[in-house]
Amino acid sequence: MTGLAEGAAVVAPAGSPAAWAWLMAVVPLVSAAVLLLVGRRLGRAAPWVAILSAGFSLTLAVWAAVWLAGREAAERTVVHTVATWLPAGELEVDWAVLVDPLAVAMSLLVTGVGLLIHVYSLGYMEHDSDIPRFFAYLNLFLGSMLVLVLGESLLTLFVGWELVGLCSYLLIGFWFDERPNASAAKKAFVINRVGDVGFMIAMFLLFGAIGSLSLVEVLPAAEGLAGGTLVAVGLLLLLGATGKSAQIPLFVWLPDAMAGPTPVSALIHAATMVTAGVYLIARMSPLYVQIPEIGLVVAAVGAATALVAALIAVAQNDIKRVLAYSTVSQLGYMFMAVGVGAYSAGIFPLLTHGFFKALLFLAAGSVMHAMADRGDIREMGGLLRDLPITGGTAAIGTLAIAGFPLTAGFFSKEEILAAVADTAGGEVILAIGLVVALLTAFYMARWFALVFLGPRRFEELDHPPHPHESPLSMTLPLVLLAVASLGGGVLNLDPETGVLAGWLAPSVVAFEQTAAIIGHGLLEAIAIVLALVGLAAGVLLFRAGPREVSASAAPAVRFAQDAFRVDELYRAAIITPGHWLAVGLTWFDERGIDGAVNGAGRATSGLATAGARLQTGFVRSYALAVLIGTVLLIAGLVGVWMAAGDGIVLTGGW
Amino acid sequence: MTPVLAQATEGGAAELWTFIIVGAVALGSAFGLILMRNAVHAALMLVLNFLAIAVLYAVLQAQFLAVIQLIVYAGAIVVLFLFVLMLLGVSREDSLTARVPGQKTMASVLGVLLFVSLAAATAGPFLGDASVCGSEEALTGTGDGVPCLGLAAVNAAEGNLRGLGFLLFTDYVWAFEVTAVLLVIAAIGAIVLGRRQEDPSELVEPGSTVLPARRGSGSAATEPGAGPTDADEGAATETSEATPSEGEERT
Amino acid sequence: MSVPAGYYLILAAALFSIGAVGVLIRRSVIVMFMCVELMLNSVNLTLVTFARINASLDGQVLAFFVIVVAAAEVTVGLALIVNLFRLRASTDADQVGALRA
Amino acid sequence: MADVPLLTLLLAVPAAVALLIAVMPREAVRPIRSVAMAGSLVTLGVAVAVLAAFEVGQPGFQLEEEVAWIPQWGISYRLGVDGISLLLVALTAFFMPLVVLAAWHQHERAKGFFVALMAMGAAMLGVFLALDLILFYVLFEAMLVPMYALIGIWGGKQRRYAAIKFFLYTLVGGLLMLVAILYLYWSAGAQSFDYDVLRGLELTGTEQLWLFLAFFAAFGIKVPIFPFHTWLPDAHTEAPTVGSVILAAVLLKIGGYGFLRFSLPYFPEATISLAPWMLGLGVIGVLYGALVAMMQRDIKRLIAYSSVSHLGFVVLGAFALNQTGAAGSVVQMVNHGLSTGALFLLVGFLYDRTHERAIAEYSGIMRVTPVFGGLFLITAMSSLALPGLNGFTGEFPILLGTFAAVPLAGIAATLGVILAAIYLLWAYQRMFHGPVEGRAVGLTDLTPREIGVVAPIVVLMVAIGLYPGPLYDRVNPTVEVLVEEVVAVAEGADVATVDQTGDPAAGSDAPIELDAPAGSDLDSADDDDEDEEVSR
Repeated sequence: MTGLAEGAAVVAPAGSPAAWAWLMAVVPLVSAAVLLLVGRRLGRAAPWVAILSAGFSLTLAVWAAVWLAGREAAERTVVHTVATWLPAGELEVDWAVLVDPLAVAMSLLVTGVGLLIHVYSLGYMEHDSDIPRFFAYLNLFLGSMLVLVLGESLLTLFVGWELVGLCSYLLIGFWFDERPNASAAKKAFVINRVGDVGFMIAMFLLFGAIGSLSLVEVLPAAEGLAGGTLVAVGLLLLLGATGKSAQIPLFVWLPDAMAGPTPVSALIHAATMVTAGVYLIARMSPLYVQIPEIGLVVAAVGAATALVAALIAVAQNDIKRVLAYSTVSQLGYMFMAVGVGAYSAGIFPLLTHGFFKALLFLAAGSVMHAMADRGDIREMGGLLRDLPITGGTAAIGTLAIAGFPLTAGFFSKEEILAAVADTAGGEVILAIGLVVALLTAFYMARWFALVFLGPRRFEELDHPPHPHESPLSMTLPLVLLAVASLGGGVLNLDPETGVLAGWLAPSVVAFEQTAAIIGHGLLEAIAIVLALVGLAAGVLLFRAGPREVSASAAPAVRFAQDAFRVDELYRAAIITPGHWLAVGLTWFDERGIDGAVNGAGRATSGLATAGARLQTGFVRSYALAVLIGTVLLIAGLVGVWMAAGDGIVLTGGW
Repeated sequence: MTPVLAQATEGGAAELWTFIIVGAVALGSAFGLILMRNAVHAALMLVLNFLAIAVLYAVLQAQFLAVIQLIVYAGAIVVLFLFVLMLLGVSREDSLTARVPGQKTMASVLGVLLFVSLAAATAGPFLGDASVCGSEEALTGTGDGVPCLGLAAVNAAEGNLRGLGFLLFTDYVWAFEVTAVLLVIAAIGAIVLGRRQEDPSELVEPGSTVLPARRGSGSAATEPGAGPTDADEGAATETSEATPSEGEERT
Repeated sequence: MSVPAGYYLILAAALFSIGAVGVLIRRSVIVMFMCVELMLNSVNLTLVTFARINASLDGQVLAFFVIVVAAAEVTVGLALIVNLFRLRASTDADQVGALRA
Repeated sequence: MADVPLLTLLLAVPAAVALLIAVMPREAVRPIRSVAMAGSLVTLGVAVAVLAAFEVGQPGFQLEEEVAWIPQWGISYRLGVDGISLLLVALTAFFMPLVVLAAWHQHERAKGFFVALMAMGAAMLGVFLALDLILFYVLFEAMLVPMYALIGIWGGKQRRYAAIKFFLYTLVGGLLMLVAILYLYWSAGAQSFDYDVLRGLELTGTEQLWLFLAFFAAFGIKVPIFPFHTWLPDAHTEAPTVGSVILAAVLLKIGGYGFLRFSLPYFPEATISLAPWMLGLGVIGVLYGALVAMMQRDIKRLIAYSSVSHLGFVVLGAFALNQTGAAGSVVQMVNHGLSTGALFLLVGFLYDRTHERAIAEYSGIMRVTPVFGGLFLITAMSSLALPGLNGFTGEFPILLGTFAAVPLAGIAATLGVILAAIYLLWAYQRMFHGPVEGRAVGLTDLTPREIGVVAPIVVLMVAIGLYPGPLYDRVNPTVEVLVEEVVAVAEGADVATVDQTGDPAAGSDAPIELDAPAGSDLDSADDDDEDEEVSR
């Protein structure tokens, strides 16, 4: 079992990086605030404030990693409480930091890729009018992601969870002048919120059962939970994860998120934020390991998403949307891994994917930068000659993502497939995994071929851009990421004995083999063959430019291009009925309740006017009324006397 | 006291007959009053009614009241009515059509109802033989009904007038004084209401026969109240005499 | 055979009712006013009858006061009617509808 | 410092200032508003003194003051503050200077305006401090007059309709409550309207039910709870900016406060039997308010309906009958006051510039006025309970408590969080994003004064969001005692009349005999004056 599961959390010794770890998150947050408040006055220095704070976080992360590595495996789960946060009645939640191998690995990825993208943004956002605001949001994101990753209790994790949602809202809608960007941002936030509701309800259940939300208490108590709660929490956390990591059913926001600047897509929608879902499930491994059937559900969701996204990616024509669907697909892979219980095998691709997907996005950014922000790959082609570095690094990225042997992608994908193959009931998922491997290689090769190879189609455009290589500040990160994509495999050559597996042991539950659907060697061979076939097909087919779609295939391609019309489905199934419900309620509110209230008002005034009509103004009708009164009175008196039986004694004793 | 009156009060057949005749006259004149189209005729009917009641007073041994009735009511009040009638010249036919539908039928039904209940309320116990004032059943208390002793004895002692006077100035002296004051106030009231704004243009040289045309009031003096003048023409001529309301609250 | 006091009371009641009806029916204010006088008289008659029944002059004193008050009332009433006439140039009770709601 | 009658001072200062302004000449606008500002700042100072003097761990009433007001009927002028009312008093005092600053350029009948404002402050503070039911009722109704004036005189086009609707709605509720109070008074037999005396009554189940419903009428309308909410949007759209801010920030809290102060402790059995219904109404309020808010074309109506939704959460927290929920609802009342108060202030500034409230008329404001856009975004985020800002610190415990009480209600209410995001961001997007068009063209950004009004609120929002500890430390003890008491009834234990005033040993507990000078003109005078001169 892992350190946390046995409750072996150690209080951080004073002065140790773990004790300062919370600064890792706070410094970027503070610098974001500073940039937002006085950014404009800082002028050119603004980006550097952001870069410095990102650098500071990276150094602190590295220091923590080194420090943690120095400790024995058992004592690598270190907790440091900064302050009490929410002492609401029975709920006790503190601002506390959990520094353990998983958290440190994630923070390294976040700060590392983050810093590179900060540097990249220097060049990319050069002529943008609102630089301080952009870098403030980037820093805000960095801080929030670190809060998420380092959070000691589920609630602090949730704080980071929603704050990154806010940052993605702000960054997707960064160029809010165009309406589509703004609505894409809103769509992202709302759909993330749907996922967050699942997360919150899971927290309620856990708090109800365990009485605390701090991971140090929740994870050890995971075994004791009742079956029903476990299943419910498992599914709800899955719902939360699908929201954040763009899995079925909540993946529709990621493709639209491409409306944001490319560095944002690279950092948030490829490397870091979208992996939060995988991190959450990995973090809750002690819980998921109790419910293997729910694990299979997670894996199934991952496989389905991977397949669907891969199919859609094949038909996309925008340089960034292909990558977006590719991200969704690769995340599906990671869900498959953590689903079947291979948590370290899930985190490994998380890191490698972070490298090569960020690389691909930055390359795409560099291409768009050169092509005056045009994104349609059908109008590109032959850019290798004009953008050698970008082209080269993009090639490495493509090979890595396709799982070309010895690249980082190869190792991570192979481990996932191996883990799935060793899980009972994983046959279908394995098959899908292999198909997706082929598709991935194919659409990435297509992407590469259309952009960098073949005839230079952009020259026939009315005023053709003349592409030139991006400045060093953009190409340097590309090169670094390319190196990481190639060398990344070193991190975890073998699922059991790899460096990463060992490193993550205290944080996540180890993988138990429950079946052997296919031998690892054979599996590896098949994977390599599929990768090569996919790559070759992609390059050969699209080297000469985009291919005409045959009449019979046209509807299928159109369906794929429209992303299986999932958006329209949601609009019809949820948005329109919701709209009409709201309209109905508003009508009910204005006519119904208000109607009743005003009705009461009108009724009283109606009564009043009716009463007033009695005042005819004729003196004689008043006299008549008086007369009626007198007659009734006297008749009454007479009646009373009669009843009294003593007749009318007027004269007698009164 | 005239012998006829004295004789009538002794009871016996004479009283019955006088009651029947005078009662009929009173009722007839009352109906006349409410049914006559012409207001002046109605006033005359009223006079007749007052006379009949005066006789009844006499029969009921209230001789002083009978005289007062004649002087005050028949003499002064009705004359005043006639005077006003003539002054305002409203002796034209007063159409009986009431504005409020069903007013007449409703009124008469109510009148009957009122009559029945009043009669039952007041006259109930006094219909028996003993109630014949001065009759021996009353004195011996044998007949049914409430005995009516009659005022013979009382009047006999000092006479009706002296008895009344005596009472007036002992038990009811305060009431008497108050009524005196009341009369004075009434007189002043009538003068004030009757006052007209002394408008210089209206000063009439003594002896000229032409009445100055009242400013804006459509010289009411000559204009016969031809038929029911519609309300707005009348209302429009808000004559200056209407006492201007002092410092009316600005709304 | 003489008249029991009750007959006078019935007569008075009749006169009173006729007066009341008169007030309701007639549209001319003056006639209404006369009917009121008639009603007052019928009340006087009742008072006098009871004075006789109870063999005390109090009834008559009261009737006397009623007459005095009636006189005062007539003076003021008629003055009002004259004023009314100046305002509306008519004595029709229905013209005076200012109180209409 | 201990013997200074802080609570009476807290009440007397704004009332005295209102009186002072009332006698100042009408055209002296500048001195009037500076007196008003000085008065509100002094009140804030006194409030800070109260906060300082408040012992944190104590559940019972503190800083009590009691003076016999009408001894024949057992009515006394008794003030006290405990965990529940402390924060709301602080919130009111906090808002008064801001509101005065926001109304700095109020020239149209400025004198009446500031008199109403100050009187409003005094009445609101009084309501939260009153520990005598009649004093509570008098101040509960006294608040109506200045608010009615604020909406009726300085309001928008349909102000008369909105003012009357607001007035009648609250008045009817108040009268039903009065009936209940009188019933309590007679059934008490102790001839006293004192809070503790009437609290320890042995009431039968049906009695409690009817009395609860009577109190519910008054507080339900004030919250406002679902069917009785239609006065709020009209009152908000027609009220002047400052009126809306006070209405949203403080006035609506009296409903929630009333439930916790009166309904729960006085009628435990009825509370327990009606709790599911109240949770249902709360959930409806949350979802209904949010759904209808989406459809509003006028930004102020949208925020008004968002208030209905947020205060639905407060009701949920109060009737979840567990400590987390109740503590959450008290803090949520403060949070809602801050976020919605700020929203109305910002919308008010926009309205001052364009006199236009329709959302569709604006586009791209963020580009033209970034500061305004930024502040609005932060406030909107706080309003939709983004963690890290104050909204979340109130809403999460409430949802937790509600889920613990009735899981289904908890889940349904959590959906409200999504709807909140939808209607707020949708409105934000339509007004602030997109190309610069419509009324957004030529907008001037916030002036330093305006920023000065909203800045303290935003700072407080972030502070409470990151560190709500101090708030909860003060609320938890009182709420713990309250919930234990109500729950104890549920488990059949008889109503142990918990000695509310804490053990007598704790120093300053004996009610401080006010050394009132002859005729105690200070406090009783200002109570009556402030009612009477306001209505002039």
